[in-house]
Amino acid sequence: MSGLPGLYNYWIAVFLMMAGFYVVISQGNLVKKLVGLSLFQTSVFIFYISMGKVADGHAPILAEGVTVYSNPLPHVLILTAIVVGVATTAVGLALVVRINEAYGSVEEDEIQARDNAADKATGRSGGSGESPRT
Amino acid sequence: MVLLAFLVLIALAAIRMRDLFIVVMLFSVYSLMTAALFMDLDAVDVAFTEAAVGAGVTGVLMLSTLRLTGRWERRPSHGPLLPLIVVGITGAALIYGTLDAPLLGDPAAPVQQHVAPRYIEQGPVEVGMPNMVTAVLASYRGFDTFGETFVIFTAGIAVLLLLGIQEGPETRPGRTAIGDQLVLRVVVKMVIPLILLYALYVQFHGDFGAGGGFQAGVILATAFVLYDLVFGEGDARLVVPPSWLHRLGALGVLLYGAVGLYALFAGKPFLDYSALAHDPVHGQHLGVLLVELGVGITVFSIVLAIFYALSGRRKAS
Amino acid sequence: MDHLAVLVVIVPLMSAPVCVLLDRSRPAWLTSLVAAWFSFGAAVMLLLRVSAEGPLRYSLGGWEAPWGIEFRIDVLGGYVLLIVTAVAALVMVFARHSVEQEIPHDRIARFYAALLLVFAGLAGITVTGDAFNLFVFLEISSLASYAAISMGRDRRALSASFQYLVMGTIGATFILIGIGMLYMMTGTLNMIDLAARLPEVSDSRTVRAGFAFLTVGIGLKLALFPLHLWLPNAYAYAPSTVTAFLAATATKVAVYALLRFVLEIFGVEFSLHAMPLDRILVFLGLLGILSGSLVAVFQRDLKRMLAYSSVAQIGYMVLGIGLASVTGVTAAILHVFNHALMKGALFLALGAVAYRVGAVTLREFAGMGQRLPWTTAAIVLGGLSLIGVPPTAGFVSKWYLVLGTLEQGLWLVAMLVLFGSLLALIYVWKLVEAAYFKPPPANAAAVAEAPLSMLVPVWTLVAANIYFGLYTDVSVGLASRVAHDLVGGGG
Amino acid sequence: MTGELQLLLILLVPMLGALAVLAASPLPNVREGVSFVIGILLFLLVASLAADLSWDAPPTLVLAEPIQGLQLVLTPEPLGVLFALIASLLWPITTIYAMGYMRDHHEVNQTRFFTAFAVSIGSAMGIAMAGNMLTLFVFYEILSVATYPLVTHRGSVEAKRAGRLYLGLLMATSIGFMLPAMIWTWHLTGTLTFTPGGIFGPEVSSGVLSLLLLLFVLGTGKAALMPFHRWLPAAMVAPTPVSALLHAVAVVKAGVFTVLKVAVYLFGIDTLASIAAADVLMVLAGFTILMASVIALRKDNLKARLAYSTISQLSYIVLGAMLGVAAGAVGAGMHIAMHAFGKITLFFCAGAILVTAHKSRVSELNGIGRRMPWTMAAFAVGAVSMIGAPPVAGFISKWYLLMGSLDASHWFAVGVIVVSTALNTAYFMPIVYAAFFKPEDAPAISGQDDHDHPDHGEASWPMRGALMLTATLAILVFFFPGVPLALVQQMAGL
Repeated sequence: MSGLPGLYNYWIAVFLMMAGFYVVISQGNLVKKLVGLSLFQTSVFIFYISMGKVADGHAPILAEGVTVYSNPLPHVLILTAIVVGVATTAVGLALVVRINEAYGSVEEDEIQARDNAADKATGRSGGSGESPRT
Repeated sequence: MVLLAFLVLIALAAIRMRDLFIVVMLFSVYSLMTAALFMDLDAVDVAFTEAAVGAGVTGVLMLSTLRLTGRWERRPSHGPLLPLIVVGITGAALIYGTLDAPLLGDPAAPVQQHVAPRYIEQGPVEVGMPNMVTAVLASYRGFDTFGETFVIFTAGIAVLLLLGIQEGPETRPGRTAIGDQLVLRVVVKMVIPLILLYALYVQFHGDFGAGGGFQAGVILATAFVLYDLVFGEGDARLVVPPSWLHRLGALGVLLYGAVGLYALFAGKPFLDYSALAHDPVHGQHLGVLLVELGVGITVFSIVLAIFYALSGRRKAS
Repeated sequence: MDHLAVLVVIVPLMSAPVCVLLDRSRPAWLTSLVAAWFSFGAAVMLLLRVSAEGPLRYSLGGWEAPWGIEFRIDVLGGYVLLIVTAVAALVMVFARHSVEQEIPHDRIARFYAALLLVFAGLAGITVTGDAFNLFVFLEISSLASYAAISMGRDRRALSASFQYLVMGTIGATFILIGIGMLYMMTGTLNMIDLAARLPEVSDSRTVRAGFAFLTVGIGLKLALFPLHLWLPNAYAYAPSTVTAFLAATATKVAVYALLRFVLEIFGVEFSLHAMPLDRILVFLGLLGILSGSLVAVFQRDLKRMLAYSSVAQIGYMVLGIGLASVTGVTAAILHVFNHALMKGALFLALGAVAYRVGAVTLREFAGMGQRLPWTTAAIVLGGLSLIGVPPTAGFVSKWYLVLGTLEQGLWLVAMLVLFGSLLALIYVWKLVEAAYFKPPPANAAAVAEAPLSMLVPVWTLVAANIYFGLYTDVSVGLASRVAHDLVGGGG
Repeated sequence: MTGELQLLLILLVPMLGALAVLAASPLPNVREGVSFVIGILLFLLVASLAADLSWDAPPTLVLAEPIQGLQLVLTPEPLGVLFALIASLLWPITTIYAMGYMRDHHEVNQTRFFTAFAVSIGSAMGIAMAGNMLTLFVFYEILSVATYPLVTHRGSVEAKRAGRLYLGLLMATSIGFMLPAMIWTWHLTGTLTFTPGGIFGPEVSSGVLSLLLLLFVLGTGKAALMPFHRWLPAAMVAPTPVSALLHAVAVVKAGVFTVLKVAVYLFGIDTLASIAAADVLMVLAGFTILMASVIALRKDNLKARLAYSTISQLSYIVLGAMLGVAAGAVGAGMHIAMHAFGKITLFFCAGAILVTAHKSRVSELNGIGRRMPWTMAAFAVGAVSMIGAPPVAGFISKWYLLMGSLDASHWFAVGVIVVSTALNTAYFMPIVYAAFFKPEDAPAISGQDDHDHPDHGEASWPMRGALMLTATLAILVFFFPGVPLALVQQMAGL
């Protein structure tokens, strides 16, 4: 990879990020949204790790005869970020399971429709001028 | 190059697919390839973790959820125009931002200049371990890792708040998720001890090679997940009861914190491992070992607890 | 003494696993209470110290910055930390009865753990001096708050929490991208170091993009109009304690992050002059004020009403920052403080009503003046502060904000700010009329006044609203000091 | 007793009194006794403050500092002392009256009533003694909020609507106009302290001054200048003692007091003469005087007629303040005092008639003077005062106003005063005439009122005593105007 033109990695990472981001904001299925979110985050990791690469470097583990190491700091940051990512996904999935039990659906617009119907039934309409969407 | 192209293809396929099972599988492959990419970029620890977490844990958790929520996605009712605009603007901003970025691999980039050299040059001496990633992770930026452990712990608390802790009526010993397959059972039976051993190796070898508490915890949890999948719900729970897992997780973070507090009571800053022994480097070593253990315990128990919580839930009628 | 800097965060953070281990509701509550009050005490001492002796730096792990992570508490951080800890301390007093009623019994201990994690995460954000560490704390508090919000009894708490999770994670990822770009250009993550090294490279597209991503990411967490869509439902359906705590602290901490990054790390020169953020913030702030207030007027669910009002109040703060002057920033920081007092009081009081009556829509609120006289009176006083009637804290905020706009000759903005106040008068008064002019619903059971453990925190905050409307040495004094430090005398 | 302590007590006595009233809630006699005693005590305090005062070095009491460099401070000055004297004198009298009225009229929530009453007076004291505009504003807003439960006392739909209008207009004008004017002034001059001669230096352009003056005066919704007058007639749904309080003692007086304070102590009489907006406001005031009088003429409801009369009378004060000559300010200041005595008498009478005879319309009052001679005699005194004829209080202030208008050669103002005097006569004198000289109507058509009292006599003693007392005072100040006149002339620097 190291011989490639300088910004190529970043651009692909950007493209992947946006693919994930697109899934998050365009898809109505909550599970798919979470997949998108993970995709988005994973691509940000690529962006970070690319930053730490040094040409002709080696993995930052002390070894005989190696003088050029890649930067360990982005690696550490991304280890943390991976954990954050999986943690978020887990919480999101638990929420999806509960939403599915409460609404019988994991599609955003169906949930919205059921809330609105419930509002009408109880007359508890908040009368909100806007429809929340993610 | 090839890897990146594959990644793009997978991402595009994931957008198109309506079968969520395939989407999740694609995501796992995506993670695996990302891990390979990370190897290529010299980030072995990250690659290890991404493979274990992205391809393993995340995938399993997503599949467990799909079991409950259904496999097919409905076609979205609203058009893709607005999201495309948002994504377009964001992407353009990102590309714009990279235009002045240092080129990939440039050793003169600021990232390689300011802070990093000390980690590389002094790390092995000051902290006393060859794996600089572990040194930075557990010592220089040990507090981030402390926070990271809490993130995992928080996720566990969150999932258990949402789904509760199931044991008893919800568990059905003997029923397996995959079905009764003899070959699989035999193979798994042979593999599990190896996995457990490997987990221990990764746990305690993080100073020298890739690995550490986080990876070890995930691997250990994977062993139980595998057992659970193949030998049926219930059996695995007899080995490690769900109601103990979150407590174990709490103990893990407390172990980490206790190391920090010990330093505090010794009059040093929080998490200053040099307070643990007379010789500062020796103290560092001991400290890293202990906190990695704490991380491992927490990660293992929380990942497993989350898996139990998701997989033990009965499908809504 | 130095160690307080870390203990203020560590104690609530580590109390969370202790709560989980205890696994009983009463001991968990007690642990949370002690932890919160400890942090509050520590925050007071820290603020006294940093305001007398200057910023306090604490190297975690003994590694000096920028190699290690440091906590760095200055007056701005100490001030926001004080708000967070004070609210936490009061909310924990309030929580005991409310939580016992609203949360399933076997989950109370974990609920307190989540609450403590939200709290510790927010406190951590205010003290850390490391950009990435800030992200970690942000995630701790966010994840815990998703869980805490989802514990509301209405099923909409779940979808609201999910919505918040998605938008919050997008925000956090944007922040991560932003931090990454800054790191890319400077090679450091330490805030002071960043502030020192950024000017050299600030004329680059990468820094500009990083700035944009950080601002948008924080804007999402801040519920800055039009990124506020997650907030109303999250606040409306979360358990009472959670709403009160989050409303009084979470967005405040986001304002803190905005101030820290925009004004200190990037610097006024770059953020508000080289980049057009000042005008953008004024514009979005105004839109937030007007739209939030207008929508609030039409709400029947009182928690939703106040949630939309929060969107408006965030607009006031952002507007103040956008003015880019000492007075404007003073107003913003002051309003962070005062808004915590008023929204804390109001949401806690609503929680007390919910505790006695169940739901808090305008319909249930009819005749509340007779049914729960003390609680209702607290709501009225909190509402007056929200409107900005003197001598309440809200008035002082408005004063400085309008002064800030008039200093720059922004007449129209000043008038719109005051128009927002009048909209607040309308929605607060809807509530007052329901409470005092409508008879209680025919089937309403006789209820006793809320228990003392609820009334005391509510009235403490109400009293604070009046005290800080009269004696502002501390609130305005510190705010203007911080504003001078951030913007400089010239601005 | 030092002046500072006196000031503090003047503020604290009514406020603590409110608490005492609240505490004495179960014992109506004690509660009202407390109200009355506090009223007397307050008057004595204000009187002793006025007696001890030296204008060169007035005592100053700093209460708080909500804005850095800008304090809540009490400093007595002549006009404020006059306002405080009148309000504290009329309060105990109103309390006596209210005791009779509230009991005879079987009003509910009397504790809330007397508590809010005491807080209102406390706020009025704060307004009177305010040493700067911020202090005045703070107490002005407290007064708005504290009187809200009084206006909406009945709790009916109508009361709620009136309350909305009341608070909405007062808050909208004060937050929308007065507050920005104040903040702008603070920005321009760095002070809001009431200073004889004004605080604006020559560097502030007259255009800005014009705008500020408009904002300040229109922002004073309590002055009921058209088009912000609607709250006053709407607030008539409140019990009569409240109307008396609103019209004579605290609220509207606080409004015109604010206008006069702003004119004299923020702008300065001389500066005012050069501001274009003063003329605009004067025309507006003149329009309000005439318009309100015309409307009053057409109102059959007695209280509504009185309300429009008040609107018209208030604008005399605004008119006087805007003339930009010392005599005008004197007239305005005097009118604050003089109008109070007359108008409170009129309201007391209206309330007495309502409670005793259950009549609220002008057209029902034929011959009532024979059944209620004392009440209607007092009414006549009040009416003469409104018209501005001797030997009643109103004459004095109208005299000074006319002198001021002539001084300034403001023929418009002169004309307005003359025409309005005619109008006043036209809507008050027929009532007096009908009460005494027209034969009583046959008992009202049955079913119109549940409790028709064909055989009613005079009002009960507390009401009768109060209204006669105020009528007597209205006549007395005509003959002995020394104290108010001295105070007002001190203010105007004469």
